[in-house]
Amino acid sequence: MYTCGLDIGARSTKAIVLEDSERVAGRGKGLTGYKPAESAEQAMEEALKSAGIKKDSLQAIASTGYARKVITEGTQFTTIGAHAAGAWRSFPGTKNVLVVSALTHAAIRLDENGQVHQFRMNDECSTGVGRYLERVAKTLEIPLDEIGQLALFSKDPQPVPSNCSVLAENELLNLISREVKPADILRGIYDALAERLVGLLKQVWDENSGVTLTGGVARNPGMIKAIEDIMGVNLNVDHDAEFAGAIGAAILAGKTEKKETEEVAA
Amino acid sequence: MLACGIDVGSTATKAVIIDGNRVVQGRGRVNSGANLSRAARHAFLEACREAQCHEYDVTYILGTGFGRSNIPFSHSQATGTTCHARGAIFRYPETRTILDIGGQDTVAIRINEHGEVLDFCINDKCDAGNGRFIESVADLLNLSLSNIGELSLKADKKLEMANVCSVTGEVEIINYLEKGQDVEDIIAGIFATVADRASSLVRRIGIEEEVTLSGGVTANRGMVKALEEKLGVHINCGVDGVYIGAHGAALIALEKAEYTPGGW
Amino acid sequence: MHGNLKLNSPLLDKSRQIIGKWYAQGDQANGVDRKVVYHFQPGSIHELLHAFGFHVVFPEMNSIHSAVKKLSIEYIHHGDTLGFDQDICGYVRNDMGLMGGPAKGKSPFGTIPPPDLLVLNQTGCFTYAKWFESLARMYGCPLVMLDIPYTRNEELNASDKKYIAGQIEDLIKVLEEVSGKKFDIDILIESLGHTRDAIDLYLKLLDIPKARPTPVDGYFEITSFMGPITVSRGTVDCVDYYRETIEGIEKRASEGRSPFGDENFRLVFDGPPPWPSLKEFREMFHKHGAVGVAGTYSRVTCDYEGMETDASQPFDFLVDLASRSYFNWNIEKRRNFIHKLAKEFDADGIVFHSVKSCKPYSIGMLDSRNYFASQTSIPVLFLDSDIADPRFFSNSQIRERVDTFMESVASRNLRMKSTG
Amino acid sequence: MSDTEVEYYPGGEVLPGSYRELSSWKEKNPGGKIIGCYPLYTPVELVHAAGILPATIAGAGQGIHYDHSRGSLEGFICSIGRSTLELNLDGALDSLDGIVFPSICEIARGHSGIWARQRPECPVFYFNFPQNLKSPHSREFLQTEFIRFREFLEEISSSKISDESINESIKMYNDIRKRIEVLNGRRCKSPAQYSASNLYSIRQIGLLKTPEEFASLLKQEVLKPLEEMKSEPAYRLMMIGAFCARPPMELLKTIENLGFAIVWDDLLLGQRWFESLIPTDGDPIENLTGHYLKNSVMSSVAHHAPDELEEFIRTEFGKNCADAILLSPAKFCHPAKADFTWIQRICKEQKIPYITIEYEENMSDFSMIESQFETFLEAREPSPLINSNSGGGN
Repeated sequence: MYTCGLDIGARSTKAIVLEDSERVAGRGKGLTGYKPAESAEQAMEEALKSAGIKKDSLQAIASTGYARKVITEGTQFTTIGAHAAGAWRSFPGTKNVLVVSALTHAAIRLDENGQVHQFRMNDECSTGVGRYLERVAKTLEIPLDEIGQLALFSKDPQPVPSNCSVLAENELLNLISREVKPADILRGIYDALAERLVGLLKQVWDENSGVTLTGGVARNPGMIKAIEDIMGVNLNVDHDAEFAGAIGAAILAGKTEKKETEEVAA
Repeated sequence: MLACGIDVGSTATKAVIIDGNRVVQGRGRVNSGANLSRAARHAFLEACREAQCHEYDVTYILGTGFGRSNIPFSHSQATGTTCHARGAIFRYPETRTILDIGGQDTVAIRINEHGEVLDFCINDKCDAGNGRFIESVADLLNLSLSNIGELSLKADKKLEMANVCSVTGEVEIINYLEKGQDVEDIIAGIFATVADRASSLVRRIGIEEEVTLSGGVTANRGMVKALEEKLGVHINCGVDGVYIGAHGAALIALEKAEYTPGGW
Repeated sequence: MHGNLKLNSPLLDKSRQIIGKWYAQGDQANGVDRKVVYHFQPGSIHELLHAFGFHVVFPEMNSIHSAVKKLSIEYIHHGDTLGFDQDICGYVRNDMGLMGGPAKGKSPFGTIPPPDLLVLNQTGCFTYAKWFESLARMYGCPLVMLDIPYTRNEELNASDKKYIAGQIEDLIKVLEEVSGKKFDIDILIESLGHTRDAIDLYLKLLDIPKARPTPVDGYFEITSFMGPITVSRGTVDCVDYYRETIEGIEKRASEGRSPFGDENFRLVFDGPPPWPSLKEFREMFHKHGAVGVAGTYSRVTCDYEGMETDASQPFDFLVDLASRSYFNWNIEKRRNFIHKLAKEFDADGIVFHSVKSCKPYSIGMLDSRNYFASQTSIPVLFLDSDIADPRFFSNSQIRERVDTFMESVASRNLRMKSTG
Repeated sequence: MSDTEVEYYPGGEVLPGSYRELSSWKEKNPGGKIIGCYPLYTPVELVHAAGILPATIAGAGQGIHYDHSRGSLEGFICSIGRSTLELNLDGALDSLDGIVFPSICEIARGHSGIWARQRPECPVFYFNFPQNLKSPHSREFLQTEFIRFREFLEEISSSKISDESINESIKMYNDIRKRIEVLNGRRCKSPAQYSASNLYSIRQIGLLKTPEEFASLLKQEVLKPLEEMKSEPAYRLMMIGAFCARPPMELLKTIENLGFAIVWDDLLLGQRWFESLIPTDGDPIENLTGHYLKNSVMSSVAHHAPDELEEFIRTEFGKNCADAILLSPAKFCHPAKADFTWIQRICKEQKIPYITIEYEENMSDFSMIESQFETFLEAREPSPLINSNSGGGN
């Protein structure tokens, strides 16, 4: 059985084709831009192509993410529900999930069945972690996928203490004008972001269980290291962490489909 | 004699070289990036190239903008506000109000007929980053910066942002997109919002005509139109408005060079 | 180059000693030998609490010291974890994080003993009530309120004063109960005698910057001389401290050296200092040769100016002490006062420092700024950051504003000189 | 006063244009005076008794831009503070002959000073309600405040206010509060037929109308038959925190459309500040004073002993058969937020599910909020992943 999960985020749109609610058969990704429906269509096509199947082989489609409502097909799930399901698939038994995306972040506490037990979303004034990192990369003139790595080389991290991305950008400019090394700036930025995220997580977390990181920022080594340093534990990060929402949606789509089939059969 | 002003802004670094008759001889503009002294040097050399002069021909160099202390080869510095005032009054002798929409800050400046700063107002902390907000929105919508100004002119309506904050403003944009709103209307709304913030700063110091706009947004027709609508007055605005600060700095540099016996 | 003000002067060491002694008393007070009362600084009447032998803790002081020692962010994070929203005053989040977080009141600058009683003198700030309600929940200790009405007109009216006096009477009963001691008015009167002496000296200190050039910075330096009158008013130590401080400053003046090099600009400050970034903030002004000559913050505990009561009428004196905090004043009274300071201290400009945490202090500042900009010829500068949360101090932004302001004041002064 | 048909505002919301009604009221009532009342409770009884129309300044809802006010208010000020100044500077409140700010928070208080400078011709009264409700001395103090306010009003109306007329006004407002209580009860009992948003829109009409008109409107509403039964709500919410600035109607509708019913709220709390009736005989000032000290509703703007809050949450939650608590402070409303730290803790202890949202008067983006409620539903309803019930919430 194939199902497709679409995660239409503020920044990028991800599509996953899942085989039997478990194996990732195909992936697709692109910027959301100002035509989210078209971007979703393209991402899905890419995922179908890489899975080597046609759209009519899909049993179910589900969408999640910020702009999920532009998708009229299939079912819809909230970002938190989808990420929880995606995280649970990669790390069964994980109780704590931290979702870090372009505009929002959230801490989720799961119960022993992988069900959302509690969650906290970012407050308004700390919106935009991923977007902020993008702008940092741009200002520093370093490719986005390299800043995380670069931060690991910091010898003298410079604090960039701010909850707010606007103020943090000003602080960034201040550090640039003080001619601080980019690696040290970046490490400082990751430390500040990590504090923000861990603060949110601690409001809901189960300290006896591991923490799973998902979302667009999840694969960023600088981010992972900074959180790990504060928490003193290793994070669960799947190589598909960025696709966790789409994977979760695909899983949930499969379950809904299954249930409906059962209902019809009954 | 040649004098140069270098304006190291948060987004772009600009340089203007003038001669002893205050005529612009060369201009340079580069991205500021992460190395401000390099940016300053590049902008300066670009201006020298255009002026067809050797860098040693420039008698006096004055730095301005937020990175003004990062220009190791400058002779002195002045803040952006002072330089904008000088640059604006030189270009538009009747101007009394200047609005500088920069990357980091928006500043409204009231000046007298000599170009001296009488009062100024800078945006609230929470209102920060107007210039960069526009840039960031273009990026989010996957559009080029030069496109969005023109696009906004095609709008049927303006979807203004309720949010003060430019970061949460992006959340609102996504929400509009999800509801299927036209991108033109969204952009027009963003310009109206930025114009709204800027005009409230101008009102705080009191609008006195003529009003001059400076900064990178001068090249953005949609933004200029939105500002004129909000302020209800004509705005002096040239496409090279981004150089006003550097130009003002060059004018001050020339004075300093003239007043300092035997050069600097 | 302008002279760098050395804040490690002997004058400050003495202030540190007094504060250190006060923290040490806190360390010793264990709730059995010596009971602990929490109380707020603005409108503090700690002389009355001392008369019952209480050790008095000022929770804002915890937060100020955390900020100055660069610890606030750590405590604020703990406060966040306890669920205090970031729109709540940073002092509260810091203090809650310090007291209710893993530190449990133990900090590098001293151990804060838990309270036996909370005397909530609510003057000017509504958050104070919430702060003490939170502490009362945390420690399960009694809370007694002393509600100070707002200064709606020029002065409090008779009914306001009667209300305060009545509550003080009731407070005495509670204090007797909790301390197990009878109220001894003689102890109070003696202590209030020292208070009066300290006040007179303090007022003299505030006036010194009227001199041109001033031998003391009336904002940055005097702010750091405020500790003793805040925590140890009513003691001989406090009186001695101000006597010695004034002598020290007079000596500085007689030696003809100004700690600031050229005194290019004289500024009046409204608002509390940004504690976590105090030094950076100060240097932004001093590098221009701009000195503070007066500030409203030195009147935040109480505006002693023109206060006529003394130890001979102890209760009237207490009512005055309780009700004359600057930030319990209406906006017009504040505006007039700032104007008066600007004139009396011959200021070149007014700096408004608005802080997100302290709404009672900051609201109206922007409006007052507009008033001065439009109705007077005094240059004004508006800055915003915070008193506790370092994340709200945007260094580059503030520096840019200060530089611009000083440049425009300089050109204005030049213009005024040339036109006579 | 006869019962008259009262027109609804379009959409049942007070918007910037609604304040124009005040000018037309003045045209119809030559010589009539209007006093603006900042939320929450101000002694409207005295205003009405003075023959003056008490108009609640209840913000401007969605669609207002803070063009003029931004330059006068710092960044951390809540939306009701901003919109009030905006309306004032924009001329929407020109018909006011005076304004009264009650002592609810620093913003209201500071605003009284800003108003005094911006509108010198429109006198301001800052009503200093005591915070120390338990003190025996607060009675005399509050009584003096009432007397001062009476004098302030007498100055504006240029006539004396008699005790009898105050007692008559108290009766009028008792009546209004009683009817609101009835409607609240109806909403709690059958939220599927009588929604919170419906009630909210009716009560907003009362903000700018004469009490006579409002009372008669409420009477009509009480007599109205219940709507047809919609499907039963999935969850019954107790909504706490929106007591001052008005959340947009769309916020309530968004929540209701997702299958939630708001069975208790503190919206427009000033309108129902007293849950019991104020005595209508004897010295009205004494009665008002006594009633304020003893029978004011629980709110974040007054000091309460710590256990009173716990008690209040527990009782109301049980009494209204609520399933969850919706904590909805206005952005920057620190009195509400400070209490919420503890309400959240109570919820955790009592295993009461809760959701926290933040609103502003002129917000237009409800997607974040919607998403929270959807997640709340997903986590509880028998959806694919989920099969057991759980406590907690956001």
